[in-house]
Amino acid sequence: MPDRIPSAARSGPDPAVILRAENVARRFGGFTAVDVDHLAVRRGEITALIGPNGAGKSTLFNLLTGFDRPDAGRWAFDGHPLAGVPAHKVARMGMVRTFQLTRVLARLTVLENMRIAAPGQLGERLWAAPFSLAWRRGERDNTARARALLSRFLLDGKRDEPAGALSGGQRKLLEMARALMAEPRMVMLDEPMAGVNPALKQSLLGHIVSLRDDGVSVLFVEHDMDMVHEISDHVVVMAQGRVIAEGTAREVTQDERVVSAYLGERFGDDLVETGPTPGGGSGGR
Amino acid sequence: MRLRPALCLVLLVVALFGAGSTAVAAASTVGTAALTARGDDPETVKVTGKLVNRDDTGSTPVGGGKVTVTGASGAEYSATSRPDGGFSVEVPFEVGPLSIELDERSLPDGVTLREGGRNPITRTVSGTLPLTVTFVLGKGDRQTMSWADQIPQSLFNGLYFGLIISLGALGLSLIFATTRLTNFAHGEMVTFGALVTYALNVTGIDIWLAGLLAAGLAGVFGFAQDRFFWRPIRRRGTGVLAMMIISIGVQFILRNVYQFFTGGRTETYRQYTTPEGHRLGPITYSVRDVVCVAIALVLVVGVTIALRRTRLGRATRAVADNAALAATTGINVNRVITTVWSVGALLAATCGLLLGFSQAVKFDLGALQLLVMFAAITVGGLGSVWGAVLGSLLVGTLIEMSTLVIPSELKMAAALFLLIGVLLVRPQGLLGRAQRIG
Amino acid sequence: SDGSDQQRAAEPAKKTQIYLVDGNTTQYGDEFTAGTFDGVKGVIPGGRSTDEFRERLLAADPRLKDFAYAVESYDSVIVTALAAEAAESDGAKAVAARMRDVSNAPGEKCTTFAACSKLLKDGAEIDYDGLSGPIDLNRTGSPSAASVGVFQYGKDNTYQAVGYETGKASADPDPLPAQGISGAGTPGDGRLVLGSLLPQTGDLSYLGPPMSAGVKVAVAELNDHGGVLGEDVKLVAGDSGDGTPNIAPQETDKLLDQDVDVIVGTASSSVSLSVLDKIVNAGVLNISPSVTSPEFDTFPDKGLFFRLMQSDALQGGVLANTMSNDGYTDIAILVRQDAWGQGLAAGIKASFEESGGNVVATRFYAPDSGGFTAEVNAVKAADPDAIALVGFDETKKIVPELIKAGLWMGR
Amino acid sequence: MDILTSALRAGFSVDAAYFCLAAIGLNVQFGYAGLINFGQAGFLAVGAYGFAVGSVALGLPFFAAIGLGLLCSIALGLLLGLPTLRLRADYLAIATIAAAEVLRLFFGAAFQDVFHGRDGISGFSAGFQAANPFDQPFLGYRPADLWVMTVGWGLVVIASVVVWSIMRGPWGRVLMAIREDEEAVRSLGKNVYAFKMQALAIGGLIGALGGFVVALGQNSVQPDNFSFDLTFIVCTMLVLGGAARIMGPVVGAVVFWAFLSLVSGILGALTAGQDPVVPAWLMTGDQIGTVRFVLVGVALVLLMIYRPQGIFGDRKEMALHA
Amino acid sequence: MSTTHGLLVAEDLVAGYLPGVDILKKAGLRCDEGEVVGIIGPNGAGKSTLLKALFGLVPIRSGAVRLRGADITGERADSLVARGVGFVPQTGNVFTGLTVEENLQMGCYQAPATFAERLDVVGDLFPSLLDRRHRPAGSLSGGERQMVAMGRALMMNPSVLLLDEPSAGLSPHMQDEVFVQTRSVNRAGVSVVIVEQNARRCLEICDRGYVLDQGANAMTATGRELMHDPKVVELYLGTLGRDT
Ligand SMILES: Nc1ncnc2c1ncn2[C@@H]1O[C@H](COP(=O)(O)OP(=O)(O)OP(=O)(O)O)[C@@H](O)[C@H]1O
Ligand SMILES: Nc1ncnc2c1ncn2[C@@H]1O[C@H](COP(=O)(O)OP(=O)(O)OP(=O)(O)O)[C@@H](O)[C@H]1O
Ligand SMILES: CC(C)C[C@H](N)C(=O)O
Ligand SMILES: [Mg+2]
Ligand SMILES: [Mg+2]
Repeated sequence: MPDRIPSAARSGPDPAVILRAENVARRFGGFTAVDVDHLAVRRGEITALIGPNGAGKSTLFNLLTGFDRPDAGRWAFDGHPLAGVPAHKVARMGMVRTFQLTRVLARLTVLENMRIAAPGQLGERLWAAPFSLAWRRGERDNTARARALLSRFLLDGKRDEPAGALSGGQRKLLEMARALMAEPRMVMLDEPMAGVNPALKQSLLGHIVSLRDDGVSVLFVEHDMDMVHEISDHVVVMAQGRVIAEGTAREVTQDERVVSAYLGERFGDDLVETGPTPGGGSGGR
Repeated sequence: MRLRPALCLVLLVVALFGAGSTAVAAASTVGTAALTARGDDPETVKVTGKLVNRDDTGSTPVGGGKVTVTGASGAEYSATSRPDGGFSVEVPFEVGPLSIELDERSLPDGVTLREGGRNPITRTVSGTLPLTVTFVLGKGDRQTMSWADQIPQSLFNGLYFGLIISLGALGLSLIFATTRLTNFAHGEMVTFGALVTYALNVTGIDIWLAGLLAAGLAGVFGFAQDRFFWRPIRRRGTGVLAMMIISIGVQFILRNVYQFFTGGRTETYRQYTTPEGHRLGPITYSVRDVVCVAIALVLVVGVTIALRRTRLGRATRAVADNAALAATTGINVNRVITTVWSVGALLAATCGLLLGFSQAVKFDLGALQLLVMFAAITVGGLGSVWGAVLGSLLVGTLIEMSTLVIPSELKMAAALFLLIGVLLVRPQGLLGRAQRIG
Repeated sequence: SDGSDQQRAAEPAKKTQIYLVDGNTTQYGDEFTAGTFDGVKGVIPGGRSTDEFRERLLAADPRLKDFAYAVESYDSVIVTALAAEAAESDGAKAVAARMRDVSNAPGEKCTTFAACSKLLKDGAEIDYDGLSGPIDLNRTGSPSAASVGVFQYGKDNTYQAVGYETGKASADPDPLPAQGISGAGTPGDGRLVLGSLLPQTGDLSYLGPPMSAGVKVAVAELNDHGGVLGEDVKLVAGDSGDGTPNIAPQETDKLLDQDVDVIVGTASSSVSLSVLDKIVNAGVLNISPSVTSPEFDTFPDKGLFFRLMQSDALQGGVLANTMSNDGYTDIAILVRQDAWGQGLAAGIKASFEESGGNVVATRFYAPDSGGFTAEVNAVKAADPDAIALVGFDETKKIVPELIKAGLWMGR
Repeated sequence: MDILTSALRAGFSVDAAYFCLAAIGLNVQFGYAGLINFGQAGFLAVGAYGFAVGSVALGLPFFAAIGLGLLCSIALGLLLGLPTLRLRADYLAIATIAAAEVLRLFFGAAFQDVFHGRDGISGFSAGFQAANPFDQPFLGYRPADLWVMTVGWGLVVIASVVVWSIMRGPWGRVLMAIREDEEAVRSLGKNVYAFKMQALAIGGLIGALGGFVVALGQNSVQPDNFSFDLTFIVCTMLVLGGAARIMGPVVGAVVFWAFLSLVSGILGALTAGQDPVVPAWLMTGDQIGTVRFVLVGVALVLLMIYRPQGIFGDRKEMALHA
Repeated sequence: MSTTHGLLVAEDLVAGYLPGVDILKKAGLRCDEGEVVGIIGPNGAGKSTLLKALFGLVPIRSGAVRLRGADITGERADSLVARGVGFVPQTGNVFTGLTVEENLQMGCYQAPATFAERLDVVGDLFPSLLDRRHRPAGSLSGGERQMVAMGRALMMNPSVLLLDEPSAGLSPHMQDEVFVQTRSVNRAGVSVVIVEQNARRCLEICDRGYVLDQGANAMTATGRELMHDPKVVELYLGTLGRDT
């Protein structure tokens, strides 16, 4: 059960909580997609957000990061209220997100994709842009940092190729690396592993864990319960726009409501109890 | 190193501008050359006019009216109007104002000077042009309309225009929906209908048959255009932007070919170009308008219903929704697109041949309407069929009605403002669907 | 013959007389149902061409239907050629300086190039009187006297003259300083090169053939008589695209690039205004057979611009006179919005109101706006007795709307 | 031979220069930032009219009038950008066309004592020409044109250098990223709206410079100069040269004009004389104007089919985008 | 494996999207009557491309595809549908602007008369679709969309069904549902080729599995065998959640 700390967003920053949302609601026509009474993401932890399809997870991400506007509610990042703050300012404050469907900058090289994410670049000011002296140094530093990150994500070999030439999994990797390049204090990953090959997925988990170890808070959406079990410190379960359960991965997977709404009765069982019929289904009609 | 020549050029241009800034632009004033007397003046000046009485019974020439001209020197000359109302007084030439007076007592019973009508009228002798005077007689028979009186007629004209345009907009919208092509050459399909109809009509073929043939030919043209031009281009994997620019090229080609053959003249059909107006309450219409509306309505309603009800219509909507997926459900996407092109061209040509009645036939007939059609489908929501129709009616009405408020030269601007206004409030157009981010 | 055309309006049609002007008085022939234009009147400034001259025009271009402005085009060429002979140079400024001398008294009157150039060679002063009239250019480069023809259409939609009015301009107006010839100008290469800038396309394209024919006939005549300055005159053709002012500037460049000394054209005032500055800045003489806007009387043309038409104060006056002599008291003016339309509308309005009549509506339209229902309805709301339709080719689009709105004279 | 040299001369004419500036501006907006601005004609119009009204109606000195034109174009950028930059690409295209047309109609019909209606303003370049250092024709160009060309091509060079210098750095990178995917860029903390606005304004400003060159070159401005067709042709030039390449618009404009002149030169030669190569019933000299645009259309279509990336573009990049 | 005529056989396919870039480099596949065949492999291996090539949506440069022995290489999608091949693409697999019912109608586009009859069959499989038949498919949740997509493919009563990642992005419950449904469709006599990243679940229901890597076949065996092959586990399946 979510613990109720009324008006926490107003009563000053709670050092343990990096992101706090209260009564955030979003309706599309008559349909309520998100109606979250209370949500708190703890600093320096990996929090998983799970829930059935259409539960409102992505919509909540959009709301929290300023890509969509809620009909009601308050939410604060690191003590700063975020209502009405546009998406790019949210990102600049240190809360950086990725998208469920990757959004790489196809005709820019992988390295450019990384460099663009660096915060506070002087050369992005129009008046400074023509004078390379003003930004050349910062550019050099950013390139070094980008290459370090790329090698961590096994992409350094691809750095001069256009990002549009990457395969699906590599795009997922680039999307994550780019988010880190923005020096976030909190990353929000929307199904970073959906459609990623299981073996690759496993190797990516290490990166997420090491992020946390670097002091970055992580909130991620995922349908792969193995992964949730493996790396999450805390799990929030949403259904029909509301938070229905919270706790550790083990706790929530035992919650009845979570099982019926999300995991299903067959969860963990072998699907084909009898095994495949040898020689194929000669038993047509 | 590479910058140095550039720097020199900057300095050069700055220096040159400096020199240029000493410029003083001369303001031109517009004056009217007055026609006044010159040395070789003629002997006499004629003062002429015609007396006509206007009241509820119509206009009747007034004979027997006495007109007196008084010169600057005080000399008087007079004449009486003939039975046809005309009068003419010849006075010796003298520089200075002439005062011309109508003797109201000489007018027949019931004929009076209209309130506010000038009498006497003063005119200055100018050159050798005869002087005329206009005496305004009778109560008048003008039936002026107030601003509000004009609304029904404007509304009618706007809806009429919008309906005709919707034929073109529908084709444009269908082609956009199924191929994502913003077809800048669509206006030329509109012109095609009018031109072919005209060409057949002048050879003596009855206009309706000519129109039918033109629409049919346009259908064939649309079919051929897609089958032998656009389809191979699509097969090459050409992007939508490149296709859009290709359509601009096609527009150039067609428009100039039309101009080549018509020489840029405005032409009129040989039949039904000048129909008589009929009145229905506050609205004037002609039988031809009714026929045009009927044709347009049948086509618009027919096409929209066909899109809903028929198998091909459903296929079209499916291709418009997601062409790649449509192929996997067993739809022959290319055939659907070719059909859409044929139907779109046919609709456009019909739009053109109907427009040809009211706007005459010229090589840029359709090109002038392209922006109207774009505004219509954008206001309605790109890709939405009903949106195209609704948008056309709205834009057409606005173009006509706006002239009640703003100068008519700016009537197109009104429609375009509507477009920008709608997009401000609904970026996806009135009937368009919003896209979801993230 | 045509179904709905024959049906009568429910109420008796009120006769609204239509008047056309120089931009749209043309032979409509079978472009409209027979009888449509029956009784419509129109005015065109300029002289009438003799039958003999028409033959020559037809020999040059057998397809001619219309002969408007052919004589002025012809005279434009002849008078410049004579000025060049008189100046003994083809340099534009030298020619411009002699334009008045060869067209005005004093001097021996002559009416053909052959006769005039012979007189010049004999050292005499001449006063060329052309086919279009006495010409007599004043100090701002317009003719001092000009005539305006009044025409009426018959059942076959073609017009016949019903009379000519001749108006004389005021005492020679003083030119502005910017209208004087300055500097010596280029000496010239001894060969007179003429550029024609006439409407091959656009809203006046129906005038292109007669005007070009006039120029061609004139050039042929010059060259038949030994050319100018002993050299054959060269003619370069350009399109003025009248009605769409963005064609002419480039065509003008084309002519200027071919080192023309004189440009004959353009047909319409608005297009002429868009290129005149460029032409006179290039030091080239410009003579227009047909522009009538009052703006040219004061245009800072460096003394290089001439025309064979008087300002529309005259045409407007004649039209207003015609309307008032026909007994109309409450008229409307439907005007193409450009320099010519505005000038002419102002002329009509001023004259008609001065005579005591009322102008109940003046409605401007943009010629490229497709349909004209709104404009026609605005005029209809004022219910005038007569309408002056000041337009070019788009008239063909307006006429049907007027008929439908019941504003056309009963047929 | 004559035809070739005159084609070459046309390639560097005043017209080529102003189209070139318009294309450079469009390159910033469309080539780099991906904004389909079909209203570039509007920026030229505002620049030209600002300058013309400044000199004629307000009697401002040359530089002040230029400044007025530039200010107006920036104002247009802001005014146009505020409502439209949030729109999807295809809607933006139509909205910008609409805005440019509204401007053209406005200049053609409103405040006629200032804008002089459809006939436009003329007679403001005497002072500029008075400062003309050229007094002899050179390479067949007239002195007046030489002067405008010097200024025009000078501006082209300056604009190209400026565009090059701002595009090679982080600012240009953000612009190109926006072209690819603006949501992604927003998620990385960039104010996409501000960048788009800057691109629109800079592109418009360069377009306005083109407007000055038109005004000076033609000694007049008319609303119809700034019709939809202008934007079309500018677009064509950009695509012809290659979008998002510094030299793309420059080469595109030069080649386009040279081609146009070459075509009319050849057609002229074919139809000239008493016994022309092309019989008169097929085509007369009067029809060169239309025929050459037919050929331009054909060339444009063929180019886009067989080399959609233009002269300088990269085919692979086009494929990635599609 | 024997190469006697299978139901759907692809041999040595070379195919790609752009000229000069081959995505499939001699990949092959075989599906016998009544089989469920799974394809797994890393991202970008060309799995979707293989399905699309079978279905005539990607130009084939060399190699052959045969259906019941007849050559169908490069045949257009619509005529394959007429031959009884159904395909559910990986992405964009519903007509968002059309209602659920219209989506299903599109399934029997080529044989509209069978609509009522087939709707009963599909309605039995996915009862929740019938409740939503008049809603636009764009308003459905991800899982329901997958059901619509599969339902539409079944409407045409295919003999072979090609499924591209039918479970991607679905909740665990829905994922299980998809696999169970696939199996029951198969029991009803439809042969299935299924591409999956949820490889374990996929292999659980497969008769045979293929591993595709870099556009070529890396391995073929029964589903169970692949699932327990240590090399497959290491390279493609990972050990997450399984302490083998
Ligand atoms: N722009 C929109 N318009 C209408 N409905 C929307 C919109 N965006 C989201 N929805 C609806 O809101 C609900 C929540 O969607 P959301 O994408 O947040 O779900 P989710 O939890 O992320 O699901 P998944 O696990 O499938 O990604 C869905 O029913 C969806 O249809
Ligand atoms: N439309 C396309 N145009 C060009 N290249 C493409 C296209 N679609 C896919 N590719 C490329 O083809 C390769 C194989 O793609 P494919 O979609 O077949 O992979 P996959 O095995 O299905 O991967 P995933 O598991 O991520 O879906 C990838 O390198 C991809 O970049
Ligand atoms: C040829 C004429 C219709 C031109 C008109 N007189 C004008 O000055 O514009
Ligand atoms: Mg989601
Ligand atoms: Mg795939």
